[in-house]
Amino acid sequence: MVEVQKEVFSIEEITSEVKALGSHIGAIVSFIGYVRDFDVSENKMLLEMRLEHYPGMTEKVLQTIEKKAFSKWDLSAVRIVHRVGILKLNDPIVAVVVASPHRNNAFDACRFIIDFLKTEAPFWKKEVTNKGAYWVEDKKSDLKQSMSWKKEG
Amino acid sequence: MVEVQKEVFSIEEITSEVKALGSHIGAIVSFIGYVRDFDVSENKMLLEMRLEHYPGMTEKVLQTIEKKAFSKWDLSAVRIVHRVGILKLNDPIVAVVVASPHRNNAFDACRFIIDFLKTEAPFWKKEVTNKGAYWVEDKKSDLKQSMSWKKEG
Amino acid sequence: MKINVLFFASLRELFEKDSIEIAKPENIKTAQDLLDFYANHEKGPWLELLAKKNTIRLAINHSVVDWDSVINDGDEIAFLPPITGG
Amino acid sequence: MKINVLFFASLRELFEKDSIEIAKPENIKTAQDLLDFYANHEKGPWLELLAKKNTIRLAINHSVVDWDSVINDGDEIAFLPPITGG
Repeated sequence: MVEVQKEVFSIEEITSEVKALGSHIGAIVSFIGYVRDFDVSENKMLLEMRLEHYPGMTEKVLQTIEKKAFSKWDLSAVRIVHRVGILKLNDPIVAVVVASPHRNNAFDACRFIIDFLKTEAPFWKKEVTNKGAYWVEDKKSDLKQSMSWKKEG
Repeated sequence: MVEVQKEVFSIEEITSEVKALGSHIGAIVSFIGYVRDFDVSENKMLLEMRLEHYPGMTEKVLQTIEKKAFSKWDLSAVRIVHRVGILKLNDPIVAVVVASPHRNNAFDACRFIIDFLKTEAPFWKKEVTNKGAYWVEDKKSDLKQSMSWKKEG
Repeated sequence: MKINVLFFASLRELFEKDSIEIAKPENIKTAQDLLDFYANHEKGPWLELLAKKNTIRLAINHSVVDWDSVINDGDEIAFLPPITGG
Repeated sequence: MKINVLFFASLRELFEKDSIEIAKPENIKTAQDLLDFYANHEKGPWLELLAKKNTIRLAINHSVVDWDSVINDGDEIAFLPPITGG
């Protein structure tokens, strides 16, 4: 299940809802991404983060990622929640929660989903800092990482 | 930080406490393990799960695992909570919560910790079922998995 | 029918709008043709978009596609700057 | 000083107690010696423990060690059945 929303999410709520889907679930692996501060060396301060997306396409891409994960691993449930709008330092941005009978599948799938989300889902971040506002550049490390899943098939 | 307790834990609480440790934290990866039901084919029903441990040694082993994880990856915080006593179907057994500036370290460390916990920390499970009560056997797959970390160094 | 062209993030700021509706010009078959046509005729932001082409992904009707993909009336075309979610 | 021997899980049930305090017998140096000695003299659960030895881990003072590790007065020795936490 995929949600794009302005509101903050509760990891407790998501986890409980997912766990309630079945007593065969033995493992839940979660990833939460946060707005973090800059390296001190850069002497920059984050005032806010603006997150926008391409409504319609975002949901489609995330649902495709979910389907791929279900086809690769034995999963019981997947929840992806991504926030948009204006976020502050330390705010949670994204949660990926994966439930499975066994932990290996949950770990692999959770990582797969966040790797792909970061390179395929049409979200854009603008950082507003004391030194100006700018769009965050594509991170090459993210792209390399999602490519490695493709090679593997 | 390591806790062995009878009480249920709150993933929201653990996550908030960990996140509060620093605005450099960009990723939190969590694993939760649950008491799950048996394969239907076995025609067995779980009435309760009894978890015991070796007080003193458990904490020592878990702290050693934590230290190893900190030495291998750039981590901001680690929380391990393991329950003991009498648990029921669907009850959470264990939480491993790992915070890091970046997600790859958090994923690797979280997996490393739960793999080692499962083979090195002196916990024992007794399953009480409608077909009798018995101690859960050592799972060879778990042992194999923690050995693979050792090979890697 | 028209083609709806969407701009996101840095491209929205470059074009100073989030979308335009265009009639497909004659002889235009592919997305590449469209980009070349506008870069030639409108210049300005279109020239900049052309210059950045290798960093931009193209989506037609919510799917990422190649620049030589054929455009049809009624399509929704989006130019996507480097993605930075998560 | 005495040696404290702990039994957990299935071994606690086998011995019907969770610990015993013993004086180190003469000529006993290692954990293996101790196990052999008790299997010979006490038989019963000790013989069963000896038979299962390759599935049991030994901890001295909270650290897993080899069977040929030396035992000293005051040590806490624990026999650990296959671990199944998590």
